[in-house]
Amino acid sequence: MGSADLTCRLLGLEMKNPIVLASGIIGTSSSLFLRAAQVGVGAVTAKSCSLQPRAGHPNPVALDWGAGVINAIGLTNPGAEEEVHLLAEGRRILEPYGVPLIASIFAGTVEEFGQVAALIAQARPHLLEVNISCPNVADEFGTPFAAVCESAAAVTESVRRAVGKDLPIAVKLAPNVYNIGRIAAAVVEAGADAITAINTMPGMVIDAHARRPVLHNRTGGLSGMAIKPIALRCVAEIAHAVKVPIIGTGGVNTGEDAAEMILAGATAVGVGTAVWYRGVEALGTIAQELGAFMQAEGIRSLDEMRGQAIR
Amino acid sequence: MGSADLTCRLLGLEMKNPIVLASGIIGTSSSLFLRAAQVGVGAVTAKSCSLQPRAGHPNPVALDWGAGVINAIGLTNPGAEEEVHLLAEGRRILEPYGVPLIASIFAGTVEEFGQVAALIAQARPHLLEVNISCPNVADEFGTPFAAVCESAAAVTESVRRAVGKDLPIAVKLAPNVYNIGRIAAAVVEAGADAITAINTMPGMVIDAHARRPVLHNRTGGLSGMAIKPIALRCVAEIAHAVKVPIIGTGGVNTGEDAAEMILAGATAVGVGTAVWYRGVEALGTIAQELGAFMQAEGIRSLDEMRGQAIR
Amino acid sequence: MSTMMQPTYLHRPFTLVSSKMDNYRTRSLTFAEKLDCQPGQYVMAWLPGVGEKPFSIAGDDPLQLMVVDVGPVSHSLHSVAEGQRVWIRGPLGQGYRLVGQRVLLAAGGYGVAPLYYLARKALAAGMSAEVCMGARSAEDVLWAERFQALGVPVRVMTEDGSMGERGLVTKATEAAIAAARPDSLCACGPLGMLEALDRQCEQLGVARQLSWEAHMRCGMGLCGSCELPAPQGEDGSLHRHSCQQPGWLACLDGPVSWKE
Amino acid sequence: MSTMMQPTYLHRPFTLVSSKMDNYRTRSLTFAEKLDCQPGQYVMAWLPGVGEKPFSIAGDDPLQLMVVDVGPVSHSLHSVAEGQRVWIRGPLGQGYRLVGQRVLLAAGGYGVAPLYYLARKALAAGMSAEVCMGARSAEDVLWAERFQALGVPVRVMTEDGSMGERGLVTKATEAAIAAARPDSLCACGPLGMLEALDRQCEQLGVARQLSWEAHMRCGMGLCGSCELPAPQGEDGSLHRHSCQQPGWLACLDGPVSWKE
Ligand SMILES: Cc1cc2nc3c(=O)[nH]c(=O)nc-3n(C[C@H](O)[C@H](O)[C@H](O)COP(=O)(O)OP(=O)(O)OC[C@H]3O[C@@H](n4cnc5c(N)ncnc54)[C@H](O)[C@@H]3O)c2cc1C
Ligand SMILES: Cc1cc2nc3c(=O)[nH]c(=O)nc-3n(C[C@H](O)[C@H](O)[C@H](O)COP(=O)(O)OP(=O)(O)OC[C@H]3O[C@@H](n4cnc5c(N)ncnc54)[C@H](O)[C@@H]3O)c2cc1C
Ligand SMILES: Cc1cc2nc3c(=O)[nH]c(=O)nc-3n(C[C@H](O)[C@H](O)[C@H](O)COP(=O)(O)O)c2cc1C
Ligand SMILES: Cc1cc2nc3c(=O)[nH]c(=O)nc-3n(C[C@H](O)[C@H](O)[C@H](O)COP(=O)(O)O)c2cc1C
Ligand code: FES
Ligand code: FES
Repeated sequence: MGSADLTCRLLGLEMKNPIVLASGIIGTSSSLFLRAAQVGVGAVTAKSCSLQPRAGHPNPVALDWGAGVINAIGLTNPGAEEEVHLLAEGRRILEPYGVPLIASIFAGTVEEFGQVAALIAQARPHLLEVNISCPNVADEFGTPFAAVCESAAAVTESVRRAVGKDLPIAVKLAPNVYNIGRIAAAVVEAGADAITAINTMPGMVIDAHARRPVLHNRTGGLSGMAIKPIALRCVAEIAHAVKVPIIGTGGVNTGEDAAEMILAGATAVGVGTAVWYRGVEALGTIAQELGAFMQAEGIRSLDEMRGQAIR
Repeated sequence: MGSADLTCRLLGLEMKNPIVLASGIIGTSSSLFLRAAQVGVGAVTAKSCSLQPRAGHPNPVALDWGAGVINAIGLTNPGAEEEVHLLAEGRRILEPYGVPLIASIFAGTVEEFGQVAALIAQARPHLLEVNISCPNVADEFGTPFAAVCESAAAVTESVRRAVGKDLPIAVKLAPNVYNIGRIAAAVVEAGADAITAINTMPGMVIDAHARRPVLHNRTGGLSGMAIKPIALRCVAEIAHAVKVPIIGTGGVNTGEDAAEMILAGATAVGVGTAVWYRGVEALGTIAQELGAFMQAEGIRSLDEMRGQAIR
Repeated sequence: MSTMMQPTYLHRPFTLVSSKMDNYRTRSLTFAEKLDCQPGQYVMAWLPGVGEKPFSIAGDDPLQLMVVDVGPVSHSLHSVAEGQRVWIRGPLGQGYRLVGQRVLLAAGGYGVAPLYYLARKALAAGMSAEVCMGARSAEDVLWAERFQALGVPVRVMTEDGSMGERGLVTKATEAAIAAARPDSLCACGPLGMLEALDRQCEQLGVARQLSWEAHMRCGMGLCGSCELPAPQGEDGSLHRHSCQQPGWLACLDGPVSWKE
Repeated sequence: MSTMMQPTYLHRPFTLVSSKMDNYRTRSLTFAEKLDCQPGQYVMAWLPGVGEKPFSIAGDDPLQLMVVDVGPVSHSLHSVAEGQRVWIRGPLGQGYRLVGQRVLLAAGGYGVAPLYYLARKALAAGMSAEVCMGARSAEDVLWAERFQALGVPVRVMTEDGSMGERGLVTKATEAAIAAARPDSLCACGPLGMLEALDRQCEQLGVARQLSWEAHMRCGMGLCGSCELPAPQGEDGSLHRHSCQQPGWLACLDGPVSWKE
């Protein structure tokens, strides 16, 4: 009996399996990219970077609250210029493993998104992920770019103009909206080649004894198990709304979770918080478990499964 | 040492403790109201009702997915006319226990909200909760009323006009928005006396072996533990945005959870899914645990705690 | 590294290894897997694309169910082929308690299923058991031979007298109670039968554990749909089952009720 | 009814019952509660409104920490009064393994804390232990008397010779290894000391377990901030610690590394 085929084609990228290290999880150095590759990940996303370096928030920045993790790391990054070197080095190191490198960027204004994108494009990542969950500093309410079709589209256009046609773009959407399908349609219309969904869900963990929020930043982003059903629903809505590939992300801890994501319509599967639950090895183990699941269920390829639960 | 004072004043309602049975959980008959009162709940909310009777969705309608519950009961209810009798009987039965009765309504159009409210007002509930998480059937996209400031306000005004000044109104908000504080401000501006937050978070549970969503309705609402940090963050945002009392609801399972909700700014605390985790008795146990927690922490009254975590 | 939670209340696929006709409209389904549960608890059986309904547990190791073909879900369960899967959520609800030395069982219809499972557990715990069965006619009597094979005495009542004695199951239980007082009577069957047994036990002062069937949707004590309608007395007035609290939920508090 | 999950990684308030000065800038904090953990693991200690930092576990029953006053969080921990609370998240990370019969401990600064806890566990497991301590000066030597009270031989090295022998801790470990070969060397201290011990053990063929200090933020293997910088060789070129993989995370994979 031949084993299940895990190879995954995401736009131009050839991946040996659909598991993608999600942005912001150990994506801060080329040695960490290497480690992810060595344990068998399909592709690696770097931590999101901005024009200027950012130190991030003071501790506590993250904790396990029982059904998942909450974090407010504060988008710590060395700034775009330094990141270009990190990414170039990362690409070189990942090359022999056949593991594509996805860069991730964010900014506070539409124009700045273009600037950061133009800089990062110099490192020639295989895909550029645009993290639009950050607040729009130019909007009077600080409305996140990911919340409104128009601003999500404006950022996408700005990035597309900055990087030209050669670099594919994935736009990363946030779950705290009522119309993620329409937002996906707007960014695809504006030039996105793929969608990553979802980013963390905004939340707050309070310590009753301390009578205050635990995170220094008070609010943070929820990830892990608790958000898996939110992510699956978002991926399903997006898959109904657009035809582009989706990197389905949120709460994937096991191979079966990854299968659910693909059944909901995802082409590739982002994995982040599972590193806490199962160690860095999770990035390879989940792919193996997915293969074993497909084998046991008589599913030969990812294409056979994709979107099957939402037809 | 005197024990902590759990009495709670919510608008005109005098409650012996802040625990409110959330809408849609065992709020379907006067004997179930009675049972909630007998185990020591502070107030009872009836299941949401609509103009016409609704059978709801076929099974599976609910399940425990590990970090919480997902449900798509489908707003089963006997219709407003029948509900008036149920509520009147419920009020009579709850009277001796000093447990206020909160009615809950929903509709598909702004006008219909007014119609249902006018009917239900006949039963003279102590408070009328307006569940606006349902889709706006008059809007071309079926955008939920709870998603947009304007439609949330329009529903509130319609209900206010229908019931006049005597019946206080709480508007129940949904978590899948990026601006719950602004939505709260809009409904308060339009005449809401209180806010209930949150309703369930839309999600989807997929069975990988069956290769389909488990709920017959495919998507459903997440409740229980997984949504507690979402609810706390929403309550905190609302407490920052408006001055009216909040019935903080979502994932409260223990007295400490209830304390967290009050620390985030809630006046009363809705409890739903805990009935599954801990039985109907949870409605009383949580209040007792809250009292014990306050006692141990030297907190004398709910007022002392309210909003302390977000100052 | 944190440990991951094991969701035990999600549906799990169970593989059917045997599907046997018990009578003209009833099948026993036996699965490859076992379930950790108690007699009197139930499971939700889901056939993706068809529906989900509650079924009493007829055996735990391996899982066994008895299904009467009366509508869409039960009919589809009858046509599941051996080797195919059924999705099981549970165990749910509160089962029978093993109390005292002697248990009297009273079964109607598929009510034999949980009671057979209970009989096996009771015997294993060193208790003695006896069963009374009620049915319309001989062809409706289920699993009498399986109880006999356990060494459990069986009294059969049929409405047409085609098997055992003619009459209702209460006649058999009355005789059984008179012959040897049980520490509790455990019953499962249609509403009318349970109400009659309830009254009988109240009169004779016998503790009883009755498994009530209700319209179950969530199975989790949330939706309120499984609250039993208050029964009507002979004079048409509403009264409560002697063994129930107001707002008793069959899915969460039951299906088995307990009254000393 | 389902069982509820018990979140074990949330902060829990621990009540300080004793805060004792160990030297001019170091305190031992003892709490009322115990913690289920292993020697070499650490906790995150949070003072609401101040901050959260990682601390090695100096004892589990009751929980004990040793805190050097060097900055905002450690300073505030010094001023927590007995009866007040400190919020603890953990235990986190991978600790020391108890292997073989003889363990050699090498401590620098607050590194004595986890090693004292380890020594107690090693003795309880029937192993023998010896400790080498390095410090600038006599006043910096910590807990030597506590090790002695356990019956663990202590070799002290000070940079100024004010106590024990003059020199670095590696001199003591070299002598100890020569005198009696340990099954493993367990160390905790500043980066330079660990690197030197690592080289020494490599040369002498001794298995070692080294606890590395890194800039920890999440403590969960997510943020990447605790990756150790690759050490520079004497020729200025970068090389790896012999005991580490690329991308080794002190918070999740460590703080204790293991090399045969
Ligand atoms: C706690 C509990 C345990 C149960 N255990 C079992 C079990 O072990 N075996 C089993 O076969 N069923 C059992 N049931 C009943 C089962 O859940 C379904 O109601 C039944 O299978 C019918 O479902 P359906 O979708 O096939 O048909 P439906 O469309 O739901 O029902 C079809 C018609 O049959 C009627 N009907 C329902 N049940 C019966 C019945 N038992 N006899 C005659 N008419 C009926 C209905 O009222 C309806 O008119 C149990 C129910 C409960 C609440
Ligand atoms: C796994 C691990 C275990 C640890 N165990 C302990 C422990 O048991 N006891 C303990 O006191 N600390 C321990 N630390 C260090 C501790 O986490 C903090 O870094 C330290 O308390 C300083 O925090 P702060 O907020 O007070 O000051 P910061 O503002 O973080 O530091 C103030 C200044 O002191 C320097 N500094 C930090 N630590 C030290 C030090 N130990 N000696 C001299 N200068 C220092 C910093 O580089 C900075 O310049 C451990 C760290 C790790 C990673
Ligand atoms: C600690 C942490 C840091 C993160 N940083 C980023 C980031 O920099 N950019 C980004 O787009 N997403 C970031 N995310 C979100 C993840 O990429 C992912 O979308 C989310 O965590 C859901 O997936 P998971 O449940 O597998 O973790 C971060 C998540 C975590 C937990
Ligand atoms: C089974 C179920 C049915 C519900 N039905 C309603 C409803 O009819 N109207 C409503 O406003 N909210 C309804 N809700 C939402 C709850 O009132 C509550 O807002 C939500 O479940 C979060 O609280 P919890 O985590 O304590 O359950 C329902 C929730 C559940 C689980
Ligand atoms: S079936 Fe929903 S409460 Fe019992
Ligand atoms: S402290 Fe965040 S990865 Fe180690």
